[in-house]
Amino acid sequence: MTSPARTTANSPANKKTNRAGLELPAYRGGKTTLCAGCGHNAISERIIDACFAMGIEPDRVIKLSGIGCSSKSPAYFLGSSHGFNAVHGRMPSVGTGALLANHELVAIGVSGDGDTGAIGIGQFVHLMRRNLPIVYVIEDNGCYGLTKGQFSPTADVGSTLKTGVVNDLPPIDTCALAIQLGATFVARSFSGDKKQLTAVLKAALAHRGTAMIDVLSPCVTFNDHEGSTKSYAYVKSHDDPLGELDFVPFFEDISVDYEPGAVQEVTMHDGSRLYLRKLDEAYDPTDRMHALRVLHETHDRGEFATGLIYVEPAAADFLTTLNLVDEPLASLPESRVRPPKAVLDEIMAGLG
Amino acid sequence: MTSPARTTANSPANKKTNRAGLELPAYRGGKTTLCAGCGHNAISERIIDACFAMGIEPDRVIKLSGIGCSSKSPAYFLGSSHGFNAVHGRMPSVGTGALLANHELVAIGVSGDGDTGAIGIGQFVHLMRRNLPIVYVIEDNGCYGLTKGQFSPTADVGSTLKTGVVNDLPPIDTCALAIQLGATFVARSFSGDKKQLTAVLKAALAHRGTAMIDVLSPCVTFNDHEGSTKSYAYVKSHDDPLGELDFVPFFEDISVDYEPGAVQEVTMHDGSRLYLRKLDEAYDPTDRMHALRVLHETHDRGEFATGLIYVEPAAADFLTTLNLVDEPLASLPESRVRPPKAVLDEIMAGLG
Amino acid sequence: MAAYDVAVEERPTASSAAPVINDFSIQVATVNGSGSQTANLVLLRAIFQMGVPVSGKNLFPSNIAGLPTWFTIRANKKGYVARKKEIDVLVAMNPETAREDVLGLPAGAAVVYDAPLDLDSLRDDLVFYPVPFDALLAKVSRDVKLRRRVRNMLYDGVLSRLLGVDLDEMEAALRKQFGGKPKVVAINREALDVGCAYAEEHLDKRDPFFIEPMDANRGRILVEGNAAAAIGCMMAGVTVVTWYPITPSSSLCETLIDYLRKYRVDEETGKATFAVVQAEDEIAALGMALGGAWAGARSMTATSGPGVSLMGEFAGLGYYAEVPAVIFDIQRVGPSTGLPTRTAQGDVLSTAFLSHGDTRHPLLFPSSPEECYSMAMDAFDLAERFQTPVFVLSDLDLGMNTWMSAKFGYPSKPLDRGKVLDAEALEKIGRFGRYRDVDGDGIPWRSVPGTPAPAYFCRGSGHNEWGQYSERSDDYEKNVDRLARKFETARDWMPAPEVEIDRRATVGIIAYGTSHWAVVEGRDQLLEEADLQTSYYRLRAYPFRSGLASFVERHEHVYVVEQNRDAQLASLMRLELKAELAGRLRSVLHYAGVPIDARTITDDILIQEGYRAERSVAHGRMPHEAGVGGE
Amino acid sequence: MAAYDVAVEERPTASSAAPVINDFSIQVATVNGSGSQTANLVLLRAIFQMGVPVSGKNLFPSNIAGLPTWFTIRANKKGYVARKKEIDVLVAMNPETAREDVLGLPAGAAVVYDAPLDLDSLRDDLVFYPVPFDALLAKVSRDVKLRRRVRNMLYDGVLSRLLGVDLDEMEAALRKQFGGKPKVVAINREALDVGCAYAEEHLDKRDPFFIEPMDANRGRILVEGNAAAAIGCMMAGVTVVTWYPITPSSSLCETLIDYLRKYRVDEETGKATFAVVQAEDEIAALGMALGGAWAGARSMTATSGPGVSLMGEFAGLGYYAEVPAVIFDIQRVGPSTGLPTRTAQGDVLSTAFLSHGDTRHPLLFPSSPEECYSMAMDAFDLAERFQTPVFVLSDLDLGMNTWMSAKFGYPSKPLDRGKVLDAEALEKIGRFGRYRDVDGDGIPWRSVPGTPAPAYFCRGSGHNEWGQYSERSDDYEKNVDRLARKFETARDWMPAPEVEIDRRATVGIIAYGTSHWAVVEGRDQLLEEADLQTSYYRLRAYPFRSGLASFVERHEHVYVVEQNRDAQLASLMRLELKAELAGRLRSVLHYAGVPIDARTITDDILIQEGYRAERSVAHGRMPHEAGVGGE
Ligand SMILES: Cc1ncc(C[n+]2csc(CCOP(=O)(O)OP(=O)(O)O)c2C)c(N)n1
Ligand SMILES: Cc1ncc(C[n+]2csc(CCOP(=O)(O)OP(=O)(O)O)c2C)c(N)n1
Ligand code: SF4
Ligand code: SF4
Ligand SMILES: [Mg+2]
Ligand SMILES: [Mg+2]
Repeated sequence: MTSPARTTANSPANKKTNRAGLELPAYRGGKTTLCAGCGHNAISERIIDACFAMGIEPDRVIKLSGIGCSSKSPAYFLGSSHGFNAVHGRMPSVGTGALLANHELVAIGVSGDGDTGAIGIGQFVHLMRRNLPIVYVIEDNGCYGLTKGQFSPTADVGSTLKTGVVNDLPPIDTCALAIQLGATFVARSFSGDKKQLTAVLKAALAHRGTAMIDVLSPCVTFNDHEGSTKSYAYVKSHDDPLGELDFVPFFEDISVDYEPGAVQEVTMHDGSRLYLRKLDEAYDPTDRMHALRVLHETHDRGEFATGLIYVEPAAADFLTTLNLVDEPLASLPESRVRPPKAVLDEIMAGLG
Repeated sequence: MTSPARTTANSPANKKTNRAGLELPAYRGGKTTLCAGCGHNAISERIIDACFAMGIEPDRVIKLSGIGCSSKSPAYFLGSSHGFNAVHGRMPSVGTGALLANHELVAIGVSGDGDTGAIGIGQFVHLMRRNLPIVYVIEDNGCYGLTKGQFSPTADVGSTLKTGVVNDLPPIDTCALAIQLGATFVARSFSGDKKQLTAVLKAALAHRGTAMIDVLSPCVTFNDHEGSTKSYAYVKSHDDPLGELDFVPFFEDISVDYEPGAVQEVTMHDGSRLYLRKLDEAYDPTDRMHALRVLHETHDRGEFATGLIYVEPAAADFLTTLNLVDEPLASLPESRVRPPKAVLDEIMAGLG
Repeated sequence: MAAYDVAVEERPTASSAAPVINDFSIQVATVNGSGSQTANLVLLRAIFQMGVPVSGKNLFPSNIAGLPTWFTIRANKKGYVARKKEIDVLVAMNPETAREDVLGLPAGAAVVYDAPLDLDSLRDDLVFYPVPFDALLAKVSRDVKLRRRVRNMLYDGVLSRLLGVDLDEMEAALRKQFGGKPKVVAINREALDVGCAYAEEHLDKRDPFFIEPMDANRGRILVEGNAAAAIGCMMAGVTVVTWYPITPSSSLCETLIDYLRKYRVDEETGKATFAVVQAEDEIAALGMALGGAWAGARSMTATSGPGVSLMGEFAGLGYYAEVPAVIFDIQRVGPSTGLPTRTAQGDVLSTAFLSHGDTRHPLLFPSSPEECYSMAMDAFDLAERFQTPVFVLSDLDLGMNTWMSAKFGYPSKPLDRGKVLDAEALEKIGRFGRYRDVDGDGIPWRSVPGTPAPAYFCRGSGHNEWGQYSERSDDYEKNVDRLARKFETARDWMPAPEVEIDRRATVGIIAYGTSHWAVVEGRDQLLEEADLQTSYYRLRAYPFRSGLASFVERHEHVYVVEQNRDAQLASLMRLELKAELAGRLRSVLHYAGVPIDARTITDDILIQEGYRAERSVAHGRMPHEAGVGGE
Repeated sequence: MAAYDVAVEERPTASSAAPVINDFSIQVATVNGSGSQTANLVLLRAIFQMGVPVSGKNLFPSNIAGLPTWFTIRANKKGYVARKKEIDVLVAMNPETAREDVLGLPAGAAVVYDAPLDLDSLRDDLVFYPVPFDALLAKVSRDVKLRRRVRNMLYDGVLSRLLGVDLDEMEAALRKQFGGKPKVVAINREALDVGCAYAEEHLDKRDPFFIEPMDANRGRILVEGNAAAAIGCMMAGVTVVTWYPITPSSSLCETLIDYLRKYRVDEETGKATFAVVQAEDEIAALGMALGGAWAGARSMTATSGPGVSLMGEFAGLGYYAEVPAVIFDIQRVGPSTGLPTRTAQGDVLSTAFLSHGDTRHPLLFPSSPEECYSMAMDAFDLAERFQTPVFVLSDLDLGMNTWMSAKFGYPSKPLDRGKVLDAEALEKIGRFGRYRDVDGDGIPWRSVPGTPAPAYFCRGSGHNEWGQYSERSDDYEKNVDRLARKFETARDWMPAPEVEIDRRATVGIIAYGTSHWAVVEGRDQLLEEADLQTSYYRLRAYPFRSGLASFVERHEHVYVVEQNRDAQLASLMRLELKAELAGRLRSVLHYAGVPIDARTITDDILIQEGYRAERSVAHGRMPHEAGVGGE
């Protein structure tokens, strides 16, 4: 993980300018319209921190997303960057096109576990395979927040909806999947772990290739069932559930801070627990099979390994293999994209 | 691998009837319209053999496919079974629906590496995850045969099209992917390995759950480049390539027969080679991590591990978890699917 | 009724205007996620239980919590249930929109508001009722958590007093909602009482609006269109349900799941007579439905515009390979993601022609919950009879809002499973050819996997009448000509229109789906305000019944009322009607995201008929449609 | 020309009929994968080089090898290039279809056939020329492998002699094809000579068909529509190409890749000024194109019907978020997978209305390779000018068959990149609002990521003119009204029709795309056979130019000729024309998978105009359209 000098939104370091000559507020976005306590908001904050710390120029950034609560969040950071809120599950293709047009752009993609794991899994697979240079953040809450709480493909076996429907399907581990597909930077973190998440995001921004980060991010409103490892949830233990049709309680963010090698138990509002295991400092993230084994083993123990799980720093990214001219394709002048008359004449002669 | 007693199309055993009381010809289909020597034809033959040997009743079988040369092949076996040649890459969903309608059906799906690996990868992922009881055969030639030879996602790095375009993307290993996604039966074989392929197919037919078989199957017409590990190819060494626009040469099937634990080198018509490593008899296919490691290691050596790579015999299949009534849903009479008047009255009272 | 009587007796008399009884709209402006839905539905249901015709429309943002929402309840003694633009009683709970909400009111309206918002200085032509909600809340319970949840019930209490809504009916409504949870009912009742008492003590009734008991709702229910459709699907014997969540269709499937789990589980074995799968996307959802139907199940899926746009390829397969499927499209505002929580009738063209090549699909247009129920059953029968995907085009207004309805009748016809081959049928038709037109109606016979009938190979590629692959021109033409013939046959199997001919009328109106309710009211306005008689053709399906032409022929001008920009249904008519008749078509279009109202229709027709020069109110907009600046 | 002269001098004279010169069709019936394409193109090109107008159409199966294929070459001194139903010279190489092929011929036709097929007993009104191909082959080369590949060149040799096609022109054509491979040219020439010599020695010319040199092809080229479009895309400065293989569009992208690799690589650095990505499917292909265009690149994709059906959701996003993209739809026969290797104009409605909600797209209809070339450039200019996806509707006939064409002219206009904001423009418009209608034409200004212009948030959900998220009714209406206005503006920017007014005509004809060529010939037939004058409006784009109405107005009946079942373009016209004019529209429809021919049009119009009672030949079918029973 690069850049040990951390700067967060709350430290006094805020007032200073970064290497792009900007202050932290230059990285803020619109006011969030997500629920209070939603993990996605914390992630937006960390993206702001990381971009500020890395001195990214906002006018070189493009923010990309699909559809979902998570996919709304690019509106809430880097307000002066271009953004494209595409259609559900198809952000990877839009991002690919944009980077083809201009390989100098810094692409930050935000998706949800539904957006990526369900309708978008095909584009996800092919994005990983291509190693497109993009930071790809999955804001992973195990459910479809925006459509009111249905299971997503990362929901745990045994999770139960309010209606009593139980999920019988095994979750897709997006990290293991990405590694399997040849992704070159794979990490997992928790929305409430400021230190780790900022560090992971900074490393991702420094990586040339696809940097996939699965961020466990509680949905405080819908993922409220005992079985879930990704949930907050409300008033369950003692009260008679009031069952209001659309009451969304107010929650504070959960935050954690724990050491490498340690397991952190995160207690949710409903008493359910999430176990995070931070990879220890000796962990070697360049061994693919080892990374897969760690993911499988922690999963079998009911834990989530967090940190930079796998990285292959040297792999050529997609744009490099295309061998494009140095200038962005989008800004090539007519003289460089319309061949001269001699070329047309040559072709015509060949067909005549 | 179950059923040691093998019966192939060419043995004298043909004349006898199987436990369904049928002779081998009852399992044949229409005349193939694929190229001579196409690996897909050999696979059809093996499906015929396996179904005959297992005594499958053809009128309980449904054949499902997407679009491609491979996806045409269900027309060439089990001619008296129902078939559904769906749209490109979407066979899994059609198969899922059919099995929901009638869980007594025996489903055999045939797809191509383009059909599954490109447009269809999303449905593939979710099929594996659901563990739908279906035999899912990928006829894997590393290219799009029917549209004339473009790269598929299983093409090798460095493969070259006739036009000189080179593939830079790593191949998707459908077996490793399937295991990663929780598939419960994963095998790989070669179209020309009668003994192994028939055995694998028989085991697959006996498995309750998704049985995914990646069958390397040469495209004699298009996959004709040095770099490919899945190719036949034509006249390359000594002749000046004649470059006819649509000349498709005639090839004989390649067949192999090798022992467990051995590596078989298959020489293609263009001199390129394919290395098959048959898993040895001591191999334990129930260890998931081990299976993944074997796939990675053989891949790194430029080999393909063949045989039953992974199996989890006890996992509940999708239809079982749905807890359906015993009779097929499709044949429930009106009296069992339209609730009585009392039910409607109760509902109306609740709303009144 | 005791409480009500008391309220009436003690009715404050400060109001100068004549009382307006059972004919006004109440709008609650609040923030979503604040739990006001319960309070609103309790109010709605209480009025309903008092026998007063009522309807409720929720205008909510595409977000989960924290953004403005408006819930409008219209009580109308004549039974009008369309949206009405003017708000008579506003409950202003949302600081963010309160100003704009108040400024948009017509003079004379009443405003109940959270006292700290200080709204009474904004206008002097309204009646203001400040209520210190937080202070009142403290009286309800000491449990801070619980208390927060019943805050909205306080305004129900206030309104019960101001408008004369029976508190006991409110409690009954609460009981309906919270069935077995007496504690919950009790604390909510407490809040009602606190609100009511506050109004009694501190609020001087100065507005003219009153609810008085009537007897209009006997035998009626309150239900959302999506729930009605779900009941219809269950009664239609659906066995395979595949879906992908999307607003506003999710509640159809979710309600259906509830009903199926309750009523379609085998009592002895505890096993299900249905399968529901949440698919990975809409493509897979339709693929599964087609696979299920091909294998003999009654299969369905439900979605909205974006899902429809993804289903094109499979819809074409269903048409050409002739596989049944029922697809509910609960329309929302497009194009693209558009306004996911707003209503429209914008998918008529895209569904009718969904897919490339010469593809064409039957469409059903329910107008009411009753039709959501009955047309769900029709849809399955038609899909199986015609072996083709059938679209049911509902919309957000119908699907998600609460409507009065007659109780649904138990189906009188058995399921029509269409031409499925059994031994007897096979005998009759002789050699089985999957795509042979044996009966001259364009509908072939089909066999189903797993049955003893002969197999065939189902495919979206060219085939001859025997079901064999074919690239022959003659096979192709014969097949698509038969498909066209089949579509013609379908015409007179589709639900018939509801036609009301006024013999003196030179003006006709055609509408479908939810536009119907505004037309009902609009026709009365036309008659009252301009003495303009109109005939009415409520269209219920595409392909159109053959009688459409003669309706148009009877009238000089025919107004096609619809909720989209491009006059989509009128377009389909132009393609079928003789030019002379097509020339009589005019359009009334409303595409503001909110449901169409009668005034829009009345004004538009009066202008087009030359009675008036200008609209009385800006087209299709209402002041409070403030929207939000969120994402 | 020496060889030709010799051939003419020695022309056999057994034929009793008058010679038919430069006006007949040759059909080669063979099996695909047998390499006959080379022989057919050499024959075609030789005739072309002799200055005789010629066209070639390949009817091939959806499979790779082993199924029947028919290649038809039409030589016509008047320049007619439409399909002609009657075959005058058949080369019967395919045992499977030979019988049916021969039985379908008109009396007097010539049949060159593989001797062992024994076809001459089938009919006695034809001229049969048996050729022992395998025996002849032995004379060409001893190398069995090589030999097999030139087998088809033998029939070229035979035909050269029988029809008088210059052998040297054939060799020149060979050289064109096999450029740097003299050995290949030599062995093929050998085969030509063997075939020619055999004919000279053993075949007695008894048919009347001759090719004689003309001078009609000066300055002309031979090219497929897809190659022409590829050249157009390259000259349009395309920078991002995303695609997914599908017949019949693949060759457009593949040819484009070849050209780009040859002509658009920076000479100094060896680096590409373009990016091509084979996407994982059509959804991704369009998503990438839109992403590329949003970020400022000229982006395109190409597909056919099934791909279009998958692109619905993204197409709607492009329309509503106003992102350019060029989409080539090389139409094949639908619905569904349909007949993938047959031609149609069946995607007009599905592309015009592609996506839910009130979505609408501009369409371009090239008729010729020249227009594939020029409209490719138009498409990029229009897509960027109007910030919207533009569809180019070509078809398999145009895209994959070989057409004569004038040489393409070098573009005279610079690229039109539309309203892209730079510092100067920003100054002019004042505050940037992404969706503000600054200029009154409905077209807003856009900024591009990575440039100094202000950023905006691009979205398919509701937005106001400042690009902010909005669910407000007024913002929504304003926005979609502007989109409609933009579409209106586009009308007169679209390629203008080609109109030929005959002042005496009461009958008008409208056609588009490849139907044009049959109309040209059909109009001559109408004049010759029935003295029926017609005017002609060759439509080139949707939305229609405003002049369409006045064309219709001039005529009593207007026939819209198209290659689909449902009269799709006529439908679009009915939606726009006043009813009185719409009533004049009639349709001539051809949907047999093979290209439309003049006879179909002539007969149909004569019947509809009351000149005739019956068609002279069964509608749209030709005897040899045997198709195949394969899969
Ligand atoms: C094609 C399509 N189908 C369905 C939807 C409805 N939809 C909106 S968001 C969403 C799921 C979001 O889940 P996730 O990506 O996990 O995001 P979250 O809200 O949980 O952050 C769905 C199904 C849609 N917008 N488009
Ligand atoms: C939606 C759609 N896109 C593209 C095609 C064209 N197409 C037909 S087959 C095929 C690829 C087949 O490749 P594969 O599945 O590997 O089968 P193979 O022919 O190699 O056996 C493609 C792209 C199609 N039929 N439908
Ligand atoms: S519903 Fe869940 S995911 Fe969506 S904003 Fe609220 S807490 Fe976040
Ligand atoms: S093209 Fe290739 S995959 Fe297709 S039939 Fe021929 S050999 Fe088989
Ligand atoms: Mg989620
Ligand atoms: Mg393949």
